[in-house]
Amino acid sequence: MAQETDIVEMMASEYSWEQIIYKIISLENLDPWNVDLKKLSEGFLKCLAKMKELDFKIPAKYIIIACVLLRMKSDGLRVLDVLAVEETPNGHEVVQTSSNGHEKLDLGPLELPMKRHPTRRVMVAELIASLRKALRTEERRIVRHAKARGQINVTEEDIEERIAHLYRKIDLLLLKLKGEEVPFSKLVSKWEKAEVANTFLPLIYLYHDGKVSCKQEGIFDEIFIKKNEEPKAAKPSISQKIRNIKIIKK
Amino acid sequence: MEHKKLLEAALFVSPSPMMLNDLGKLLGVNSLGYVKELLGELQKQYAETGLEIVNTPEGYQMQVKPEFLGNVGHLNPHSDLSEGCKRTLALVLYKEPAKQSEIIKLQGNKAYNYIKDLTRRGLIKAEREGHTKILKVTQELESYFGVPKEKIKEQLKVEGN
Amino acid sequence: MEHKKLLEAALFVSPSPMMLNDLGKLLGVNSLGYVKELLGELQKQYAETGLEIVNTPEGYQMQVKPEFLGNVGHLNPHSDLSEGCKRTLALVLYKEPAKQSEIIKLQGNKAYNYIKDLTRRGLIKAEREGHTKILKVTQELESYFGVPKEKIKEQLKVEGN
Repeated sequence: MAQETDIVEMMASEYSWEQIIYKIISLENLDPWNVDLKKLSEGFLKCLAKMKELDFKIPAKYIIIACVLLRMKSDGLRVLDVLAVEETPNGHEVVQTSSNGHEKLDLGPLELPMKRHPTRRVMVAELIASLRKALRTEERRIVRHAKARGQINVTEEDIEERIAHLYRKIDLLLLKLKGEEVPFSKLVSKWEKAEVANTFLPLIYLYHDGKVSCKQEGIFDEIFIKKNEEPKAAKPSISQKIRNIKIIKK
Repeated sequence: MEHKKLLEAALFVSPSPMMLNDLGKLLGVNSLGYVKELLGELQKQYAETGLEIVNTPEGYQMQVKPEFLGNVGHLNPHSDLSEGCKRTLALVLYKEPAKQSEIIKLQGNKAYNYIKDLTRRGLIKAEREGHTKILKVTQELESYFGVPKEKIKEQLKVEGN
Repeated sequence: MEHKKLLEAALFVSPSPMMLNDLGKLLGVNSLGYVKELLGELQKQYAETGLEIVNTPEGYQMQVKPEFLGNVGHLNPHSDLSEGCKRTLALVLYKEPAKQSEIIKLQGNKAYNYIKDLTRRGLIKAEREGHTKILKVTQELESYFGVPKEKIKEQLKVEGN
Protein backbone atom coordinates (compact mmCIF):
# COMPACT_ATOMS: atom_id res chain seq x y z
CA MET A 1 0.00 0.00 0.00
CA ALA A 2 1.38 3.37 -1.01
CA GLN A 3 0.61 5.05 2.31
CA GLU A 4 2.30 2.30 4.26
CA THR A 5 5.45 2.81 2.21
CA ASP A 6 5.18 6.51 3.10
CA ILE A 7 5.33 5.63 6.78
CA VAL A 8 8.30 3.34 6.27
CA GLU A 9 10.09 6.14 4.46
CA MET A 10 9.19 8.54 7.26
CA MET A 11 10.64 6.09 9.74
CA ALA A 12 13.79 5.59 7.72
CA SER A 13 14.34 9.32 7.47
CA GLU A 14 13.93 9.57 11.26
CA TYR A 15 10.77 11.61 11.50
CA SER A 16 9.62 12.17 15.03
CA TRP A 17 7.72 9.22 16.42
CA GLU A 18 4.74 11.47 17.16
CA GLN A 19 4.40 12.27 13.46
CA ILE A 20 4.48 8.58 12.65
CA ILE A 21 1.77 7.77 15.21
CA TYR A 22 -0.45 10.50 13.68
CA LYS A 23 0.17 9.08 10.22
CA ILE A 24 -0.82 5.56 11.33
CA ILE A 25 -3.93 6.92 13.05
CA SER A 26 -5.03 8.55 9.80
CA LEU A 27 -4.01 5.54 7.69
CA GLU A 28 -5.95 3.10 9.86
CA ASN A 29 -8.91 5.50 10.09
CA LEU A 30 -8.69 5.52 13.89
CA ASP A 31 -10.64 7.92 16.05
CA PRO A 32 -7.96 10.28 17.39
CA TRP A 33 -10.05 10.84 20.55
CA ASN A 34 -10.48 7.15 21.23
CA VAL A 35 -7.57 5.33 19.70
CA ASP A 36 -7.88 1.58 19.24
CA LEU A 37 -4.54 0.50 20.74
CA LYS A 38 -4.75 -2.91 19.15
CA LYS A 39 -4.96 -1.44 15.64
CA LEU A 40 -2.40 1.25 16.37
CA SER A 41 0.22 -1.17 17.67
CA GLU A 42 -0.47 -3.58 14.83
CA GLY A 43 -0.05 -0.77 12.30
CA PHE A 44 3.19 0.28 13.93
CA LEU A 45 4.55 -3.28 13.97
CA LYS A 46 3.54 -3.79 10.33
CA CYS A 47 5.67 -0.80 9.34
CA LEU A 48 8.61 -2.01 11.43
CA ALA A 49 8.37 -5.41 9.71
CA LYS A 50 8.34 -3.65 6.35
CA MET A 51 11.46 -1.71 7.25
CA LYS A 52 13.19 -4.93 8.17
CA GLU A 53 12.09 -6.47 4.89
CA LEU A 54 13.49 -3.53 2.94
CA ASP A 55 16.68 -3.85 4.96
CA PHE A 56 16.44 -0.42 6.53
CA LYS A 57 18.19 0.13 9.82
CA ILE A 58 15.47 0.43 12.45
CA PRO A 59 16.23 3.27 14.87
CA ALA A 60 16.25 2.09 18.49
CA LYS A 61 13.60 4.57 19.50
CA TYR A 62 11.04 2.84 17.25
CA ILE A 63 11.70 -0.46 19.00
CA ILE A 64 11.02 1.28 22.31
CA ILE A 65 7.80 2.84 20.93
CA ALA A 66 6.70 -0.59 19.71
CA CYS A 67 7.34 -2.02 23.20
CA VAL A 68 5.37 0.77 24.82
CA LEU A 69 2.45 0.30 22.41
CA LEU A 70 2.40 -3.46 22.96
CA ARG A 71 2.50 -2.95 26.70
CA MET A 72 -0.40 -0.50 26.50
CA LYS A 73 -2.28 -2.94 24.33
CA SER A 74 -1.76 -5.88 26.68
CA ASP A 75 -2.74 -3.75 29.69
CA GLY A 76 -5.90 -2.83 27.82
CA LEU A 77 -6.69 -6.48 27.16
CA ARG A 78 -6.06 -7.36 30.81
CA VAL A 79 -8.58 -4.72 31.83
CA LEU A 80 -11.07 -6.46 29.57
CA ASP A 81 -10.23 -9.79 31.20
CA VAL A 82 -10.83 -8.44 34.65
CA LEU A 83 -14.04 -6.80 33.54
CA ALA A 84 -15.35 -10.31 32.93
CA VAL A 85 -15.42 -10.64 36.73
CA GLU A 86 -18.34 -8.50 37.73
CA GLU A 87 -20.10 -7.70 40.91
CA THR A 88 -23.77 -8.46 41.25
CA PRO A 89 -26.02 -5.81 42.78
CA ASN A 90 -25.89 -7.65 46.14
CA GLY A 91 -22.10 -7.35 46.17
CA HIS A 92 -21.46 -11.02 45.47
CA GLU A 93 -18.90 -11.93 42.94
CA VAL A 94 -19.94 -13.54 39.71
CA VAL A 95 -17.45 -15.00 37.32
CA GLN A 96 -19.32 -14.98 34.08
CA THR A 97 -19.15 -17.65 31.47
CA SER A 98 -16.93 -15.99 28.93
CA SER A 99 -17.19 -16.35 25.20
CA ASN A 100 -14.59 -19.13 25.29
CA GLY A 101 -16.75 -21.18 27.60
CA HIS A 102 -15.28 -20.79 31.07
CA GLU A 103 -17.31 -22.01 33.98
CA LYS A 104 -19.73 -19.85 35.86
CA LEU A 105 -19.01 -19.17 39.52
CA ASP A 106 -21.03 -17.35 42.09
CA LEU A 107 -19.01 -16.72 45.23
CA GLY A 108 -20.05 -15.08 48.43
CA PRO A 109 -18.07 -11.97 49.43
CA LEU A 110 -14.79 -12.55 51.24
CA GLU A 111 -14.92 -10.46 54.35
CA LEU A 112 -11.48 -9.44 55.49
CA PRO A 113 -10.65 -9.13 59.14
CA MET A 114 -10.27 -5.55 60.23
CA LYS A 115 -6.63 -4.62 60.60
CA ARG A 116 -6.02 -1.62 62.78
CA HIS A 117 -3.10 0.64 61.94
CA PRO A 118 -2.17 2.21 65.22
CA THR A 119 0.11 5.20 65.28
CA ARG A 120 1.57 6.78 68.33
CA ARG A 121 2.74 10.18 69.37
CA VAL A 122 6.27 11.37 68.87
CA MET A 123 8.57 10.81 71.82
CA VAL A 124 10.79 13.62 73.09
CA ALA A 125 13.83 11.48 72.28
CA GLU A 126 12.68 11.33 68.66
CA LEU A 127 12.22 15.08 68.59
CA ILE A 128 15.81 15.47 69.75
CA ALA A 129 16.99 13.06 67.06
CA SER A 130 15.08 15.10 64.47
CA LEU A 131 16.65 18.32 65.68
CA ARG A 132 20.06 16.68 65.44
CA LYS A 133 19.33 15.79 61.81
CA ALA A 134 17.99 19.26 61.05
CA LEU A 135 21.05 20.94 62.54
CA ARG A 136 23.38 18.59 60.72
CA THR A 137 21.64 19.55 57.48
CA GLU A 138 22.13 23.20 58.44
CA GLU A 139 25.83 22.65 59.05
CA ARG A 140 26.23 20.94 55.70
CA ARG A 141 24.46 23.85 54.04
CA ILE A 142 26.78 26.35 55.69
CA VAL A 143 29.83 24.37 54.59
CA ARG A 144 28.43 24.15 51.07
CA HIS A 145 27.85 27.90 50.98
CA ALA A 146 31.33 28.57 52.28
CA LYS A 147 32.76 26.35 49.56
CA ALA A 148 30.64 28.07 46.95
CA ARG A 149 31.89 31.43 48.17
CA GLY A 150 35.43 30.07 47.88
CA GLN A 151 34.82 29.33 44.26
CA ILE A 152 33.83 32.90 43.53
CA ASN A 153 37.26 34.00 44.66
CA VAL A 154 38.41 34.76 41.12
CA THR A 155 40.53 37.04 39.08
CA GLU A 156 38.97 39.07 36.34
CA GLU A 157 40.23 39.39 32.83
CA ASP A 158 39.26 41.68 29.99
CA ILE A 159 37.74 39.71 27.10
CA GLU A 160 38.92 42.37 24.67
CA GLU A 161 42.45 41.58 25.67
CA ARG A 162 41.88 37.87 25.25
CA ILE A 163 40.47 38.37 21.76
CA ALA A 164 43.37 40.60 20.77
CA HIS A 165 45.80 38.10 22.20
CA LEU A 166 44.33 35.24 20.15
CA TYR A 167 44.37 37.38 17.02
CA ARG A 168 48.08 38.10 17.53
CA LYS A 169 48.70 34.41 18.15
CA ILE A 170 46.99 33.52 14.85
CA ASP A 171 49.21 36.10 13.08
CA LEU A 172 52.35 34.70 14.60
CA LEU A 173 51.44 31.10 13.78
CA LEU A 174 50.62 31.99 10.17
CA LEU A 175 54.07 33.45 9.86
CA LYS A 176 55.64 30.47 11.51
CA LEU A 177 53.72 27.89 9.46
CA LYS A 178 54.16 29.94 6.31
CA GLY A 179 50.64 28.97 5.23
CA GLU A 180 47.21 30.53 4.90
CA GLU A 181 45.47 28.51 7.57
CA VAL A 182 46.09 27.71 11.22
CA PRO A 183 44.67 24.52 12.74
CA PHE A 184 42.76 25.23 15.92
CA SER A 185 44.72 22.54 17.79
CA LYS A 186 47.92 24.58 17.30
CA LEU A 187 46.32 27.58 19.02
CA VAL A 188 45.59 25.61 22.17
CA SER A 189 48.72 25.47 24.26
CA LYS A 190 47.59 22.56 26.43
CA TRP A 191 44.85 20.21 25.20
CA GLU A 192 42.66 20.40 28.25
CA LYS A 193 38.96 21.17 28.47
CA ALA A 194 39.38 24.56 30.14
CA GLU A 195 42.15 25.59 27.77
CA VAL A 196 40.19 24.51 24.68
CA ALA A 197 37.18 26.48 25.86
CA ASN A 198 39.30 29.52 26.72
CA THR A 199 40.70 29.53 23.18
CA PHE A 200 37.44 28.70 21.45
CA LEU A 201 35.48 31.53 23.04
CA PRO A 202 37.60 34.44 21.69
CA LEU A 203 37.77 32.63 18.36
CA ILE A 204 33.99 32.83 18.09
CA TYR A 205 34.23 36.58 18.63
CA LEU A 206 36.88 36.91 15.95
CA TYR A 207 34.74 34.90 13.54
CA HIS A 208 31.67 36.96 14.32
CA ASP A 209 33.59 40.19 13.87
CA GLY A 210 34.64 38.90 10.45
CA LYS A 211 38.33 38.94 11.28
CA VAL A 212 38.77 35.25 10.59
CA SER A 213 37.01 32.46 8.65
CA CYS A 214 36.69 28.97 9.99
CA LYS A 215 36.30 25.68 8.19
CA GLN A 216 35.54 22.24 9.59
CA GLU A 217 34.90 19.17 7.41
CA GLY A 218 33.05 17.01 9.88
CA ILE A 219 31.84 17.08 13.45
CA PHE A 220 34.82 16.91 15.87
CA ASP A 221 37.28 17.32 12.96
CA GLU A 222 40.04 19.90 13.02
CA ILE A 223 38.96 23.54 12.61
CA PHE A 224 41.09 25.52 10.14
CA ILE A 225 41.28 29.24 10.72
CA LYS A 226 42.05 31.71 7.99
CA LYS A 227 42.65 35.42 8.48
CA ASN A 228 40.34 37.64 6.50
CA GLU A 229 42.10 40.40 4.60
CA GLU A 230 39.49 43.07 5.17
CA PRO A 231 37.35 42.77 8.27
CA LYS A 232 33.70 43.28 7.31
CA ALA A 233 33.12 46.73 8.67
CA ALA A 234 29.36 46.49 8.27
CA LYS A 235 29.08 43.90 10.98
CA PRO A 236 28.95 45.40 14.47
CA SER A 237 31.63 44.02 16.67
CA ILE A 238 30.34 41.88 19.51
CA SER A 239 33.52 42.48 21.37
CA GLN A 240 32.84 46.18 21.21
CA LYS A 241 29.30 45.72 22.40
CA ILE A 242 30.41 43.76 25.36
CA ARG A 243 33.45 45.84 26.08
CA ASN A 244 32.55 46.01 29.72
CA ILE A 245 32.08 42.30 30.21
CA LYS A 246 34.97 40.65 31.93
CA ILE A 247 35.87 37.04 31.65
CA ILE A 248 36.04 35.48 35.02
CA LYS A 249 38.82 33.04 35.57
CA LYS A 250 39.46 30.89 38.59
CA MET B 1 -0.97 -0.96 89.10
CA GLU B 2 1.78 0.16 86.80
CA HIS B 3 2.40 -3.25 85.25
CA LYS B 4 -1.15 -3.61 84.09
CA LYS B 5 -1.14 -0.10 82.61
CA LEU B 6 2.04 -0.88 80.77
CA LEU B 7 0.50 -4.04 79.33
CA GLU B 8 -2.52 -2.05 78.17
CA ALA B 9 -0.29 0.58 76.57
CA ALA B 10 1.76 -2.10 74.81
CA LEU B 11 -1.24 -3.97 73.45
CA PHE B 12 -2.83 -0.71 72.32
CA VAL B 13 0.20 0.60 70.48
CA SER B 14 1.57 -2.61 68.97
CA PRO B 15 0.50 -3.12 65.35
CA SER B 16 0.67 -6.92 65.75
CA PRO B 17 -0.12 -9.44 68.49
CA MET B 18 2.43 -9.77 71.30
CA MET B 19 3.78 -13.02 72.69
CA LEU B 20 3.70 -13.61 76.43
CA ASN B 21 7.47 -13.61 76.81
CA ASP B 22 7.81 -10.30 74.94
CA LEU B 23 5.29 -8.80 77.32
CA GLY B 24 7.29 -10.26 80.22
CA LYS B 25 10.47 -8.65 78.89
CA LEU B 26 8.66 -5.35 78.57
CA LEU B 27 7.68 -5.44 82.24
CA GLY B 28 11.12 -6.67 83.20
CA VAL B 29 9.74 -9.71 84.99
CA ASN B 30 10.71 -13.36 84.64
CA SER B 31 7.49 -14.98 85.78
CA LEU B 32 5.31 -15.48 82.74
CA GLY B 33 2.64 -16.87 85.05
CA TYR B 34 2.44 -13.45 86.67
CA VAL B 35 2.12 -11.74 83.28
CA LYS B 36 -0.60 -14.19 82.29
CA GLU B 37 -2.43 -13.44 85.51
CA LEU B 38 -2.33 -9.71 84.83
CA LEU B 39 -3.57 -10.30 81.30
CA GLY B 40 -6.42 -12.39 82.71
CA GLU B 41 -7.39 -9.51 84.99
CA LEU B 42 -7.24 -7.09 82.08
CA GLN B 43 -9.39 -9.39 79.97
CA LYS B 44 -12.02 -9.34 82.71
CA GLN B 45 -11.85 -5.56 83.01
CA TYR B 46 -12.31 -5.16 79.27
CA ALA B 47 -15.40 -7.35 79.30
CA GLU B 48 -17.31 -4.21 80.26
CA THR B 49 -16.00 -2.18 77.32
CA GLY B 50 -16.21 -2.03 73.54
CA LEU B 51 -12.77 -3.61 73.29
CA GLU B 52 -11.34 -6.99 74.16
CA ILE B 53 -7.98 -8.62 74.72
CA VAL B 54 -7.74 -11.94 72.90
CA ASN B 55 -5.11 -14.65 72.94
CA THR B 56 -4.44 -15.67 69.33
CA PRO B 57 -1.88 -18.26 68.14
CA GLU B 58 0.39 -15.28 67.41
CA GLY B 59 0.00 -13.71 70.81
CA TYR B 60 -2.16 -11.32 72.77
CA GLN B 61 -4.02 -8.65 70.90
CA MET B 62 -6.30 -5.76 71.80
CA GLN B 63 -9.20 -5.42 69.38
CA VAL B 64 -12.73 -4.14 68.90
CA LYS B 65 -15.38 -6.59 70.09
CA PRO B 66 -16.76 -8.36 67.03
CA GLU B 67 -20.31 -7.12 67.70
CA PHE B 68 -19.17 -3.50 67.15
CA LEU B 69 -17.03 -4.15 64.11
CA GLY B 70 -19.90 -3.63 61.72
CA ASN B 71 -20.45 -0.15 63.17
CA VAL B 72 -16.90 1.11 63.26
CA GLY B 73 -15.03 -0.93 60.62
CA HIS B 74 -15.57 1.81 58.03
CA LEU B 75 -13.59 4.29 60.14
CA ASN B 76 -10.43 2.45 59.29
CA PRO B 77 -9.98 2.96 55.57
CA HIS B 78 -6.93 0.74 55.35
CA SER B 79 -7.75 -2.56 53.77
CA ASP B 80 -4.46 -4.30 53.42
CA LEU B 81 -5.55 -6.46 50.48
CA SER B 82 -6.58 -4.98 47.15
CA GLU B 83 -9.91 -5.87 45.60
CA GLY B 84 -8.10 -8.01 43.01
CA CYS B 85 -6.12 -9.90 45.67
CA LYS B 86 -9.30 -10.49 47.61
CA ARG B 87 -10.91 -12.05 44.55
CA THR B 88 -7.93 -14.28 43.85
CA LEU B 89 -7.86 -15.37 47.47
CA ALA B 90 -11.58 -16.16 47.39
CA LEU B 91 -11.12 -18.22 44.22
CA VAL B 92 -8.13 -20.14 45.62
CA LEU B 93 -10.03 -20.84 48.84
CA TYR B 94 -13.11 -21.95 46.96
CA LYS B 95 -11.31 -24.22 44.53
CA GLU B 96 -8.47 -25.38 46.75
CA PRO B 97 -6.34 -27.11 45.56
CA ALA B 98 -6.59 -24.75 42.59
CA LYS B 99 -4.57 -24.85 39.40
CA GLN B 100 -2.88 -21.50 38.79
CA SER B 101 -3.91 -21.69 35.15
CA GLU B 102 -7.52 -21.99 36.19
CA ILE B 103 -7.34 -18.84 38.34
CA ILE B 104 -5.69 -16.95 35.46
CA LYS B 105 -8.44 -18.14 33.15
CA LEU B 106 -11.06 -16.81 35.54
CA GLN B 107 -9.42 -13.54 36.49
CA GLY B 108 -7.18 -12.75 33.55
CA ASN B 109 -3.46 -12.02 33.41
CA LYS B 110 -3.62 -9.54 36.26
CA ALA B 111 -4.09 -12.46 38.61
CA TYR B 112 -0.38 -13.32 38.17
CA ASN B 113 0.36 -10.22 40.22
CA TYR B 114 -2.29 -11.01 42.80
CA ILE B 115 -0.89 -14.53 43.19
CA LYS B 116 2.59 -13.07 43.64
CA ASP B 117 1.29 -10.61 46.25
CA LEU B 118 -0.61 -13.24 48.19
CA THR B 119 2.36 -15.63 48.10
CA ARG B 120 4.71 -12.92 49.33
CA ARG B 121 2.36 -12.25 52.21
CA GLY B 122 2.30 -15.94 53.03
CA LEU B 123 -1.46 -16.27 52.58
CA ILE B 124 -1.22 -18.78 49.73
CA LYS B 125 1.55 -21.05 48.47
CA ALA B 126 2.26 -22.52 45.05
CA GLU B 127 3.37 -26.11 44.54
CA ARG B 128 4.67 -27.37 41.24
CA GLU B 129 2.97 -30.47 39.90
CA GLY B 130 4.43 -31.41 36.54
CA HIS B 131 3.82 -28.51 34.19
CA THR B 132 1.27 -26.79 36.31
CA LYS B 133 1.28 -24.86 39.56
CA ILE B 134 -1.14 -25.79 42.29
CA LEU B 135 -2.25 -23.05 44.68
CA LYS B 136 -3.18 -23.71 48.28
CA VAL B 137 -3.91 -21.49 51.24
CA THR B 138 -1.51 -21.53 54.19
CA GLN B 139 -1.66 -21.77 57.95
CA GLU B 140 -0.85 -18.06 57.95
CA LEU B 141 -4.21 -17.39 56.34
CA GLU B 142 -6.00 -18.80 59.37
CA SER B 143 -4.17 -16.54 61.74
CA TYR B 144 -4.79 -13.60 59.38
CA PHE B 145 -8.53 -14.22 59.49
CA GLY B 146 -8.51 -15.47 63.06
CA VAL B 147 -10.81 -18.38 62.12
CA PRO B 148 -10.21 -21.86 60.69
CA LYS B 149 -10.12 -21.88 56.90
CA GLU B 150 -13.12 -24.18 56.76
CA LYS B 151 -15.18 -21.41 58.28
CA ILE B 152 -14.03 -18.91 55.65
CA LYS B 153 -14.75 -21.48 52.95
CA GLU B 154 -18.26 -21.98 54.26
CA GLN B 155 -18.85 -18.27 54.00
CA LEU B 156 -17.91 -18.45 50.31
CA LYS B 157 -19.71 -21.67 49.50
CA VAL B 158 -23.09 -20.49 50.72
CA GLU B 159 -23.29 -18.74 47.38
CA GLY B 160 -21.01 -21.03 45.47
CA ASN B 161 -23.12 -24.14 45.51
CA MET C 1 -24.00 1.02 77.99
CA GLU C 2 -23.87 0.34 74.28
CA HIS C 3 -23.25 3.96 73.25
CA LYS C 4 -20.17 4.24 75.37
CA LYS C 5 -18.82 0.93 74.07
CA LEU C 6 -19.40 2.09 70.53
CA LEU C 7 -17.48 5.31 71.22
CA GLU C 8 -14.60 3.29 72.65
CA ALA C 9 -14.57 1.00 69.63
CA ALA C 10 -14.61 3.98 67.25
CA LEU C 11 -11.80 5.84 68.99
CA PHE C 12 -9.75 2.66 69.18
CA VAL C 13 -10.09 1.84 65.51
CA SER C 14 -9.93 5.29 63.91
CA PRO C 15 -6.46 6.15 62.60
CA SER C 16 -7.06 9.87 63.20
CA PRO C 17 -8.87 11.98 65.79
CA MET C 18 -12.68 12.08 65.51
CA MET C 19 -14.81 15.22 65.68
CA LEU C 20 -17.73 15.35 68.08
CA ASN C 21 -20.36 15.49 65.34
CA ASP C 22 -18.90 12.47 63.55
CA LEU C 23 -19.12 10.55 66.79
CA GLY C 24 -22.72 11.76 67.15
CA LYS C 25 -23.53 10.51 63.65
CA LEU C 26 -21.98 7.16 64.49
CA LEU C 27 -24.24 6.78 67.51
CA GLY C 28 -27.20 8.06 65.54
CA VAL C 29 -27.93 10.78 68.09
CA ASN C 30 -28.46 14.49 67.56
CA SER C 31 -27.48 15.77 70.96
CA LEU C 32 -23.79 16.52 70.89
CA GLY C 33 -24.04 17.47 74.54
CA TYR C 34 -24.97 13.88 75.27
CA VAL C 35 -22.00 12.59 73.25
CA LYS C 36 -19.72 14.99 75.10
CA GLU C 37 -21.07 13.75 78.39
CA LEU C 38 -20.38 10.14 77.45
CA LEU C 39 -16.87 11.07 76.35
CA GLY C 40 -16.34 12.81 79.68
CA GLU C 41 -17.34 9.63 81.48
CA LEU C 42 -15.04 7.57 79.32
CA GLN C 43 -12.18 9.97 79.99
CA LYS C 44 -12.70 9.46 83.73
CA GLN C 45 -12.82 5.68 83.32
CA TYR C 46 -9.58 5.69 81.36
CA ALA C 47 -7.82 7.72 84.03
CA GLU C 48 -7.19 4.40 85.79
CA THR C 49 -5.61 2.76 82.74
CA GLY C 50 -2.50 3.02 80.57
CA LEU C 51 -4.55 4.79 77.90
CA GLU C 52 -6.31 8.13 77.70
CA ILE C 53 -8.92 9.86 75.59
CA VAL C 54 -7.85 13.39 74.71
CA ASN C 55 -9.60 16.25 73.02
CA THR C 56 -7.21 17.71 70.44
CA PRO C 57 -7.89 20.61 68.02
CA GLU C 58 -8.62 17.92 65.43
CA GLY C 59 -11.00 15.93 67.60
CA TYR C 60 -11.10 13.18 70.18
CA GLN C 61 -8.37 10.60 70.17
CA MET C 62 -7.52 7.49 72.16
CA GLN C 63 -3.83 7.13 72.89
CA VAL C 64 -1.19 5.73 75.19
CA LYS C 65 -0.61 7.94 78.23
CA PRO C 66 2.55 9.98 77.60
CA GLU C 67 4.25 8.56 80.69
CA PHE C 68 4.15 5.06 79.20
CA LEU C 69 5.13 6.01 75.67
CA GLY C 70 8.81 5.84 76.47
CA ASN C 71 8.36 2.18 77.46
CA VAL C 72 6.19 1.01 74.60
CA GLY C 73 6.93 3.45 71.77
CA HIS C 74 9.50 1.12 70.25
CA LEU C 75 6.78 -1.48 69.61
CA ASN C 76 5.36 0.71 66.86
CA PRO C 77 7.61 2.45 64.36
CA HIS C 78 4.77 4.64 63.06
CA SER C 79 4.46 7.97 64.80
CA ASP C 80 1.71 10.40 63.91
CA LEU C 81 4.11 13.08 62.65
CA SER C 82 6.23 12.69 59.54
CA GLU C 83 10.01 13.07 59.78
CA GLY C 84 9.75 16.49 58.09
CA CYS C 85 7.13 17.70 60.58
CA LYS C 86 9.22 16.41 63.45
CA ARG C 87 12.23 18.39 62.23
CA THR C 88 10.19 21.57 61.78
CA LEU C 89 8.69 21.19 65.23
CA ALA C 90 12.13 20.59 66.76
CA LEU C 91 13.54 23.67 64.99
CA VAL C 92 10.63 25.89 66.03
CA LEU C 93 11.02 24.77 69.65
CA TYR C 94 14.79 25.20 69.53
CA LYS C 95 14.73 28.64 67.97
CA GLU C 96 11.47 29.91 69.46
CA PRO C 97 10.38 32.55 68.64
CA ALA C 98 11.41 31.47 65.14
CA LYS C 99 10.97 33.44 61.96
CA GLN C 100 9.09 31.37 59.39
CA SER C 101 11.60 32.52 56.77
CA GLU C 102 14.42 31.12 58.87
CA ILE C 103 12.76 27.69 59.09
CA ILE C 104 12.17 27.72 55.33
CA LYS C 105 15.81 28.64 54.78
CA LEU C 106 16.89 25.70 56.91
CA GLN C 107 14.44 23.12 55.64
CA GLY C 108 13.61 24.32 52.15
CA ASN C 109 10.19 25.03 50.62
CA LYS C 110 8.81 21.71 51.83
CA ALA C 111 8.67 23.23 55.30
CA TYR C 112 5.65 25.35 54.26
CA ASN C 113 3.62 22.14 54.28
CA TYR C 114 5.07 20.99 57.58
CA ILE C 115 4.23 24.35 59.15
CA LYS C 116 0.68 24.07 57.80
CA ASP C 117 0.34 20.54 59.19
CA LEU C 118 1.67 21.46 62.60
CA THR C 119 -0.55 24.55 62.74
CA ARG C 120 -3.62 22.48 61.83
CA ARG C 121 -2.77 20.07 64.60
CA GLY C 122 -2.49 22.97 66.97
CA LEU C 123 1.12 22.26 67.93
CA ILE C 124 2.50 25.56 66.63
CA LYS C 125 0.98 28.93 65.79
CA ALA C 126 2.08 31.71 63.45
CA GLU C 127 1.93 35.38 64.42
CA ARG C 128 2.39 38.14 61.89
CA GLU C 129 5.02 40.73 62.77
CA GLY C 130 5.31 43.27 60.00
CA HIS C 131 6.35 41.45 56.87
CA THR C 132 7.41 38.27 58.56
CA LYS C 133 5.68 35.42 60.32
CA ILE C 134 6.84 34.40 63.76
CA LEU C 135 6.31 30.76 64.77
CA LYS C 136 5.71 29.71 68.34
CA VAL C 137 4.71 26.45 69.98
CA THR C 138 1.34 26.20 71.70
CA GLN C 139 -0.04 24.98 74.97
CA GLU C 140 -1.32 21.94 73.05
CA LEU C 141 2.27 20.89 72.50
CA GLU C 142 2.67 20.36 76.22
CA SER C 143 -0.25 17.98 76.39
CA TYR C 144 1.02 16.24 73.26
CA PHE C 145 4.37 15.45 74.85
CA GLY C 146 3.07 15.31 78.38
CA VAL C 147 5.92 17.53 79.61
CA PRO C 148 6.27 21.31 79.98
CA LYS C 149 7.78 22.86 76.89
CA GLU C 150 10.61 24.39 78.89
CA LYS C 151 11.73 20.89 79.76
CA ILE C 152 11.74 19.80 76.11
CA LYS C 153 13.53 23.02 75.18
CA GLU C 154 16.19 22.41 77.78
CA GLN C 155 16.85 18.97 76.35
CA LEU C 156 16.95 20.35 72.84
CA LYS C 157 19.38 23.11 73.83
CA VAL C 158 21.73 20.57 75.37
CA GLU C 159 21.63 18.72 72.08
CA GLY C 160 21.99 21.83 69.93
CA ASN C 161 25.04 23.22 71.68
